[in-house]
Parts: sequence; structure tokens; C-alpha cells
Amino acid sequence: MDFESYDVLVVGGGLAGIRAAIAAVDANPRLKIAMVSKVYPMRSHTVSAEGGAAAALRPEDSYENHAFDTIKGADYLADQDVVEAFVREAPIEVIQMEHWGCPWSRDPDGKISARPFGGMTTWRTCFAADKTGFHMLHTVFQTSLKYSQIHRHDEAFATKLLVEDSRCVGVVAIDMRSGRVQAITAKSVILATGGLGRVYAFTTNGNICTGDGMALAYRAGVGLKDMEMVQFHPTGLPFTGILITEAVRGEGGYLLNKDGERFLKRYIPNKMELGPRDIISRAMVTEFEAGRGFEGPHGKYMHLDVRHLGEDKIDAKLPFMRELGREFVGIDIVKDPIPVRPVMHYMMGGVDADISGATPIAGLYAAGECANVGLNGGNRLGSNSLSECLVFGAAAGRAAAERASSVGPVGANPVTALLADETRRIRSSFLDKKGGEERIGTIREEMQHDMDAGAGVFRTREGLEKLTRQLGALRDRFEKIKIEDSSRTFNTELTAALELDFMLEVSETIAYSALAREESRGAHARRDFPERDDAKWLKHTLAFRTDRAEPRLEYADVRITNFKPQARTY
Amino acid sequence: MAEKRITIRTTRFDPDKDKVPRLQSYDIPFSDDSMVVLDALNHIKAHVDGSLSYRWSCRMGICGSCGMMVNGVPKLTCSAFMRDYWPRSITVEPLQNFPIVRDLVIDMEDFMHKLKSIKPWIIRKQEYPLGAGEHRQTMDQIDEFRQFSECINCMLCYAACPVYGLNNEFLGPAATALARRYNLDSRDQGLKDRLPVLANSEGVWECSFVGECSVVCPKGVDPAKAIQQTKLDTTTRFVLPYGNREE
Amino acid sequence: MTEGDEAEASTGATPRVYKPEMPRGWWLRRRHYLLYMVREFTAVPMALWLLWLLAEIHRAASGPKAYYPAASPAFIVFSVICLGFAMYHSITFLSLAGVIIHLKFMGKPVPPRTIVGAMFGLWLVASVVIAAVLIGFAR
Amino acid sequence: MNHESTKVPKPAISHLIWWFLFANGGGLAALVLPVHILVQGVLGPLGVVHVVDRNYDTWIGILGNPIVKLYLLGLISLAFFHFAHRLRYFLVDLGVPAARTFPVQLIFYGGAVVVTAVTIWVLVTTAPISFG
Ligand SMILES: Cc1cc2nc3c(=O)[nH]c(=O)nc-3n(C[C@H](O)[C@H](O)[C@H](O)COP(=O)(O)OP(=O)(O)OC[C@H]3O[C@@H](n4cnc5c(N)ncnc54)[C@H](O)[C@@H]3O)c2cc1C
Ligand code: SF4
Ligand code: F3S
Ligand code: FES
Repeated sequence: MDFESYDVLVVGGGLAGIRAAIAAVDANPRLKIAMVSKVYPMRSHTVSAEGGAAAALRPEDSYENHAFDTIKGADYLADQDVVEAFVREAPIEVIQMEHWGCPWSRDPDGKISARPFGGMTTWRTCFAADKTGFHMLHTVFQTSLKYSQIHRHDEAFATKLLVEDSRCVGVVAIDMRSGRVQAITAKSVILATGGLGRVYAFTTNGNICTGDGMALAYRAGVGLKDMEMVQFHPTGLPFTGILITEAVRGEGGYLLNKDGERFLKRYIPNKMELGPRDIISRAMVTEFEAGRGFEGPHGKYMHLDVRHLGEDKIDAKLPFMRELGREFVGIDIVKDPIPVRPVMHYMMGGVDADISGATPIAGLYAAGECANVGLNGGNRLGSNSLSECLVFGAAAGRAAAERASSVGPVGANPVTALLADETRRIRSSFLDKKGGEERIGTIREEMQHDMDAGAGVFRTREGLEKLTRQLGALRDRFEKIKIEDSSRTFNTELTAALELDFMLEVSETIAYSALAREESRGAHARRDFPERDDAKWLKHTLAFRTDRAEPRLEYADVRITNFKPQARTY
Repeated sequence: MAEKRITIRTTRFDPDKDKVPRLQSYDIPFSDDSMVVLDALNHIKAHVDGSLSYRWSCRMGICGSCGMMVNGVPKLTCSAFMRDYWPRSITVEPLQNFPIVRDLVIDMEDFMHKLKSIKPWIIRKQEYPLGAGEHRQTMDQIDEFRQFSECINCMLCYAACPVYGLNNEFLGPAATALARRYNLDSRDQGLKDRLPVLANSEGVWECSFVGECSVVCPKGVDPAKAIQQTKLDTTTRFVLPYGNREE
Repeated sequence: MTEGDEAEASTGATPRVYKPEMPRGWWLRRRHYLLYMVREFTAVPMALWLLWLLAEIHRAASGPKAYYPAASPAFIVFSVICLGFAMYHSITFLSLAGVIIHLKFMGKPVPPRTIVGAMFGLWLVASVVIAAVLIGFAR
Repeated sequence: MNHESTKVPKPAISHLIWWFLFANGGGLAALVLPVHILVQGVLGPLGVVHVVDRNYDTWIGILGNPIVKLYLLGLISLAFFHFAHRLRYFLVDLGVPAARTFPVQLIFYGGAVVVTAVTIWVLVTTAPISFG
């Protein structure tokens, strides 16, 4: 049996994945690149990023400032060499996007404009109105269409990494149209599968953000780094969790409690609304607990008020927010305050990768939100992620191309056997499973609610222990799922089950990593250990898969270069 | 108060079993005024019938994957509120004018080819070096093409366009709007490369200006305008002496 | 053969799809479509009326004795109907043309509403001039 | 439906010309036809106002004017290119895909050419050119 064979295989068609594919072609135009994505690339969740992409482009800014803001924002859990490389590359990548046609908003002199963002000490967030991710994704995707070397496999769902002799040689993927289980091999494989927000109930992330790439790497033996670091964004719309971008605060919006008071003055007086996300989210929850939040049908909330900015500025800088307010809340943000509450938003943790995206497994790379290259540490600053996708997507693409240009082709034998194993697994554990009684939807919802409750903005030992037990029980129940859909064509119940399988696995790494870290750092706030503890915990968590539910945790040093850890006050 | 309920009928089609699509009815609770049609489908899939297949992701009207016919009108189901239909029942069908792959899932490969055919990337006679920094572009210059750059590829316009329904070879609304997005971009010099596709016999000429594409577009793109402007520009280029200017 | 092969062999070729046919009466299904079809249909009455005009011109060739202008009630009814369609054509055509024409004035794009307004103004002027000629040269 | 390989697309000049004539004919008809119908088809026959074509002398007089001749030629000819184009697409819309084929194009646009020729003949033969 033959299978499709490439030089470089990119799993994921979001900003990181597409950037990687183009970088690989640029590095060596003779390479044959495959891009596998479970949705059409322009549907990837990058599309919903609103606020902007950070790059120190302006003359008054400097690499040092961007690096320091990032490291401090990360609560010193960032690898500083990585941050320093990142801040230098980000402006180049933003300009590259401009050359590819991204409609960046401009200053009157025609240069790329910037806006202030949380935790950034100067204006360095480049934006395309408030649809930055949308424009960036469509720009790279449409640009990628000109490269005949990039072969897309749209709506193909990767279920397993092909690893032989600790060398990654491809993936097994289900072609959703035909239901075909196929092996796609390559000399280098890049994971760029995005985030895992859907393990929580209340999240800004879309349906496809199920942590697949993290689970794939985890199963292949790669460690997941800093999984306890989950970012909660202060301003999500109640009920849907749709994000109201930080740019709303960047442009001058106020956060008000039910007494009409800008309560942040009690928590972060020097930065107020422009503080980093972890601190503001905690402030909001604290206010809720003190009874100073509004009560609504969908829980407590605060007001985000932009009325004083005026219609012209709102329409110029935040048109999509007005659209969202109108469409999803039935308010006009020019006239009404926006109801918001903290919402799970971003995963700092991810597949352990180095500065070029390389993982400990030869031939396997990771980039974008699914990776942890050491940039974001304990808390990502808003707008660093889109730039991260560009910088580290490109780096991974180049590294993967370099490897693909030098190593020999992938042999057929082990692949055939691995494919057979995986096909059998999909059959017996999912499609042909008999006598199951558990609904996927039920288990998923329970997992999401347990995660919200146990691994939210504030955490405790009891809560996390309870969470690990709950997740364990859900895992047992997952063994007894029933799949009603027997069709081979576009079987979304099968993919939902595979995703749930992935999500249960990554949830456990979050719970166990959080339980072990007995301090408060960045987004990880333990009520029982409210202080940061550099002596014991200035280190990365690495979770490795074991035969039991509980991962084996190891720790790695944080690389410090120029910025000595200090108290994180704003 | 008794729980409100609502009847949802959806298209079911499994090419392995069915020759033609059929409608299936579900009676589900309408528990919250903020519910959208997509929430109803998700409720069905999670709690009633796991085999219902459809596409969705962002649930915030930006990924473009959840387009379906809702009571005969092309809509993004994540932005179509149930309260606007209740107590009437809701019929959800796959976007019309497209081949049906499965249940509510359409085949949009045709568009993917068309998108590529209009060369939706910046074309320059001479590559602008990265080291030279960004092109200068004013907000007025961006306003020239902005609306056409807001297309989310949701295919509602193709579902609304009878000309596309009658002749699938027609390049169609969104692809033309995107071509125009690049043609109007001050950084682009690719008009001549795109004209052959835009102005061939299956290109803009096929459009008889039904205009429904722009009516249903959820992002205010106005593809009908893009098409007619392309017709106008193309003819002036060829017919009028001063029209054939160098871009 | 391995199991992997089997999975593939059993699914094989291009997946089947259902290709719906466009029903003949598609234009009756939505008000907009119907209005569109009416708009397209305006060509028929307008053409008939212009053919009548051509005949009227032609009949003037047969000399003063044989020339008598049409004045039957049937002709008037026919004209009224044609007038309705012609008006519909004018309104739709001028609005649509106004929307697609893109003009710039001092570097700023002229808003479509202004252009549509100008179109309707032009229509009025043309009508007045032609009416003046048709009536003014009569005896 | 595979657009990748088969034919190399090129701008369709004939379509361009037909559309150009269609657009201009439609515009001209939109601007002037209603008033013609109103005055010559309704008000004149009803006797509300005096109209040139009610009376042989005035009618032949004005038809002798070369500007009027040119105007009428332009109006009728362009309008018929407009009608031809619209009706062809109208047939397509009614589910007659054959209306898209070359022979039908020949019939419709050919028809407009014939009407143009007839109009020229009528205008030339009707009233000798005079400036009175
Ligand atoms: C609402 C929202 C707003 C945001 N705003 C900002 C912002 O303003 N600034 C900023 O810097 N960051 C922002 N972020 C974060 C940022 O958008 C994301 O971190 C980033 O887009 C992730 O990109 P990615 O390429 O890694 O993944 P994604 O864009 O999520 O792409 C993942 C890709 O992987 C594919 N994939 C996943 N699993 C599989 C599988 N099993 N098989 C095959 N393919 C698979 C998917 O199909 C998809 O193509 C925001 C995030 C959200 C949710
Ligand atoms: S033009 Fe509008 S309707 Fe058409 S695909 Fe784009 S966004 Fe959707
Ligand atoms: S609906 Fe179709 S016919 Fe033209 S104006 Fe829009 S593409
Ligand atoms: S789910 Fe993304 S547009 Fe509706």
C-alpha cells in the first residue's frame, strides 16, 4: 500500500502553520510540503483574534523594552534568550505580513500604526482595525495559494504521530470527506494545531480548539511544558464567552463595577485598565466575591464602558466590537456599556520545543499556541501571540526544511504497520464499538464544568485534587462511550470523540501540573500559596505521559540572561 | 412557567445510505433568549442525535463555516437568533446551489479553486525588498478596498445567487470581490494578471445583477458592487482611449 | 493486506455527493427574486413600445393622406402598461448604476447617494427637455 | 469543475462589447423612454396636450431634422442591444441554458443589428433631411 510522502508536513492551517509552510518553501523551494488541517485553513481559530500583533517598530520603542515587558508579564517564567530573539524578529515578520498585503491600520504618514495593550509600556500593538487575526490569517492563507509546493489536505483530522526509533516520520489522518484513514509521511513534521480552550466551558476559543497537537505529542512521548499556566481574559461576553478585545481598554475603555467605580484603582493603580490580564481577571473575581459585580442571568459581570470615546473613534478603531455588541448582546456600544466577565482565553503551556521549534523527538517541531518555546512563561501579554505564531512558525518552517533537505526518505515498512495499528484502534475504540452508553456530549460538558470549577482563575489544593478525581472518573466513563454515527462520510461524531479523548488527556496535565506548583505565579494563582516562590519554583513544569492517568512531572530551569527576577508590581 | 420548546427540522443525508436528502424533526427546549440556531444544532448533537453533521467553529460570525439555509434564507447559524423565529418552527438546510456532502455539510471545493484562480495575493512587477520597510499606505487608500477585504468566505452569497445556481462555472460574488480587493490595493500591480479570469466568459459578464449576494452577505462586503465595478472598469479600459492606462 | 489497506479499499474513489437541481420556479420563492425577474422582463414591453414608435415613424412616409396617429383606447392602455414597466426600469437601473459608479471629487470618493441623486436629477432634466420638444413643436 | 488545468482563460471581448452596449442602452432608455411613452403614448392620444406626432406636418417636420434622426437611431438601436442582452439572460434564468450558446447569441444580438438596420432605413426613407 502506498501513502502520500512529503518532505515537510505541517499539521495545522492557522497562522503558525501557514507561516511555517511558506518559510519551508522559502528555505528550499525544491521541497514538497503538505499542510493537513481539520478545517479549511481560513476557518482556523486565528481568525477570531481581534486586538493586534506586538512588534517594536516605532522609533521610541526598543527591543529591550519589549523584552522586559514580556518577561515581567510572564512573571519571570519566560526563557529570556527566546524572548530576546523573538522581539528582534517580530518587526521583520510584521513587515513581511505588510508586503503580503495585510491591511494594517496606518498612521497619517502611511506607516503601520500601533495601539497600547495590557502590560506593554508603550504603543507597540500593530492592528488591522479590530479584526487583526482575521486579516492576518486570510493574508497568509491567500498568499500561500501562490506556492505550488504546498499541497493542502483540508478537512483531514490527524489522529496519531508516526514515530519510529524516536524519529517522527508523519501522521495518520482521517480524510473527513471519504472517511479514509491514511498515512501521510514526511521527513519533518511541524505541529501547529493551536490551543485547547474547549476543555473549559466558558472560553473565548472556538469549537476546534481541543488541544489535539498537544495530546498527539504527549502520546508520542514529548513533555508538555507549563500546562498549569492558563490565561483568563478579563473581558468575555457572558453566556457565549465571545471575546471583547483588550484593544477596547487599549483605546481607553473603563472597567466599572456595579457602583460605577473604576475598581482597578484598588488593585493596579498605575496601569489601571492597561494592566496585564492575570491581574485584572483576579481583581474582577475578587470584586465579584465582595459583592460588587452586576448580577445577570448568565452570572456575575462588570461593565466595560467606551461611551466616552465617541462614535467616530469606535467606528474607526473598534468596528467589529460594535458589530459583536449589536449581533450578540443587542446593545450599541456607543450608547451602552458592555457586560463582561473573565473567560478562559489562552494556553501558555504546550509542547516542549526549543527556539527553533524542535522537540526532543527528531523530526518533530511545534509552533504557535500548541507549542511552548518558553516565550510566554506564566502569563502571555496580549498581542504577543500572533507575533509568536509568525516568528516561531517561520523558525520551525526553516528548521524543518533544513532537516528535510539533509535526511533520507522515510521507509515504508514501519509506516504500514503503524497505520494498520491506528486504523484498528479507530475501529475498535470508536467506530465499531458496541454496547456503549455514555454520550460524548455529556462527558464533554462535565469535563468543561469541572475544569471551570477546579482550574479557574483561583486554585486550591482541594479543588485541584477533586478535579483530578473527576477527570479520572470521566476517563473511565469515556471507555464506555457510544457513537451513533456509523457513516464514513464527514463523521463529526467520530472526530468529536477523538477530540474529547485528546481533551481529557490534556486536562489531566493541567490539573496535575497545577496541583504540583505550590506557589502563585502569573496566571497560576493558588489561594493556599498566594506568594511567588523563586527559590523553589522558578522552573518549568514538564508533564510526561505514563501508563496511569497521572503524568510524571519533571522540572527544567528557566533561562535567565539580562533580566533578574524582581517583584512583579505595576 | 412551562419550558418553551421549538421544533427544528434539519436536512439529513448520508451518501452511504440515502439517495436523496430528507428532513428530520427534533423538538428541543428553547431555554434562553440568547440561543442561536447553531446552539440548537449543538444541543441536538450533544443530547439527542450525535450523528447530525455540520460545520462550525468560532460561533462569533468570523470563521465563516456555519452558513446554512435557515427557513430558506442563507444565514450564519451562529448569528441567527432563535427568538426571531419562535414560536414558528425552524428548517435548517445546507446552503443551496452546492453539492451536499453529508447532512448540512456542503462541498465548497469549487470555490477553493475559484479563489486560487483570481490570484488573491499581492502581485508586483518588482519585489519590494523586506529591508525597505513597509509600503506607505494611507487610511484613504485602505478605504478603497477595505469592504472587499472583509469577506469571510462563508458562501452565503453563492447560495443566494441564482446565476451560480444555474451555472456553477460562474466565477461568482465572493471570488470577484476578493479579486477587486487586490486590484484596488495601492500595493498591488496584478490587475493585468487577474483580468483574464475576471473578464472571461464565465467571469463577471455572467452576473445579471440579481443583487441578492449583497443582501445576504453578513459582513457588508457588497460583492454585487465589486462585480459591476469590474465590468465597468474592464469596459472602460478597452473601449475608452484613456481607459487603457498602465496600473 | 493489512487492516489499513482494507479501510482504504472499502472507501475508495471520490466521495459521492448529492447535487440538487435548481427548480424552474426558483424566482417565485423569494420576493427579491420576483422583483428581479420583473426588472428583467421590462425589456419586453419597452421593446414593443419602441417598435410601435418605429412603425409610427415609418407610417409618416406614406404621405399626409394615409397618416393617422394611433389613438384607440387599446393603444392607450398598452402605453400605460409600458409606461409602468419603463418607470420600473428607470428607477432600478438608475439606482443600481448610481451605486456602482465610483467617482472621486478632490481625492474623496463621492458617496453613492449623491451619484444616485444626480442620476435622478438627470432623468428629470432629460424628461423635461424631451417633453418640451415633443409638445413645443406641436401645433 | 476543475478549473486548474484545462483552459487558459482570457478576457471575452465580445461579452465586453455586448455588456457595454447593454449598459448604455439601458441607461439611455432609463433616462428618456418614460417621457416618450407618457407624452406620445398617453397624453397625446388622450388629447391632454398637443404632441408633434399627432399631426402629419409637425411630425414629418421634426423627423426631417438630422439631430432628431440621430437621436432616434441611437435610442432605438442601443435600447435594442439592451433588450437583446436582458432577454437572453431572462431565458437563462427561466431555465433555458441554451440561451447562453453562440447560435442564440447570434439570434439575439443579430436581432438588435437587424432592428438597427431597419431603423436606419426607416429614418432615411421617411422624411428628407431638412432644417425647417
Ligand atoms: C478570541 C481570541 C482573540 C485573540 N486575540 C489575540 C490578539 O489580539 N493578539 C494576539 O496576539 N493573540 C490573540 N489571540 C491568540 C491567538 O489568536 C492564538 O494564539 C493564535 O491565533 C493561535 O494560532 P495557531 O496557528 O497556533 O492555531 P490556530 O489558528 O488555532 O490553528 C490551528 C490549526 O490546527 C488545525 N488542527 C488542530 N487539530 C488538528 C488535527 N487533529 N488534525 C489536523 N489539523 C488540526 C486546525 O484545523 C487549525 O488549522 C486570540 C485568541 C482568541 C481565541
Ligand atoms: S462576500 Fe459576503 S456572503 Fe460572500 S462569502 Fe464573502 S462574506 Fe460571505
Ligand atoms: S446574486 Fe448573483 S447575479 Fe450577480 S449581483 Fe450577485 S452575483
Ligand atoms: S461559527 Fe464561525 S461564522 Fe458561525
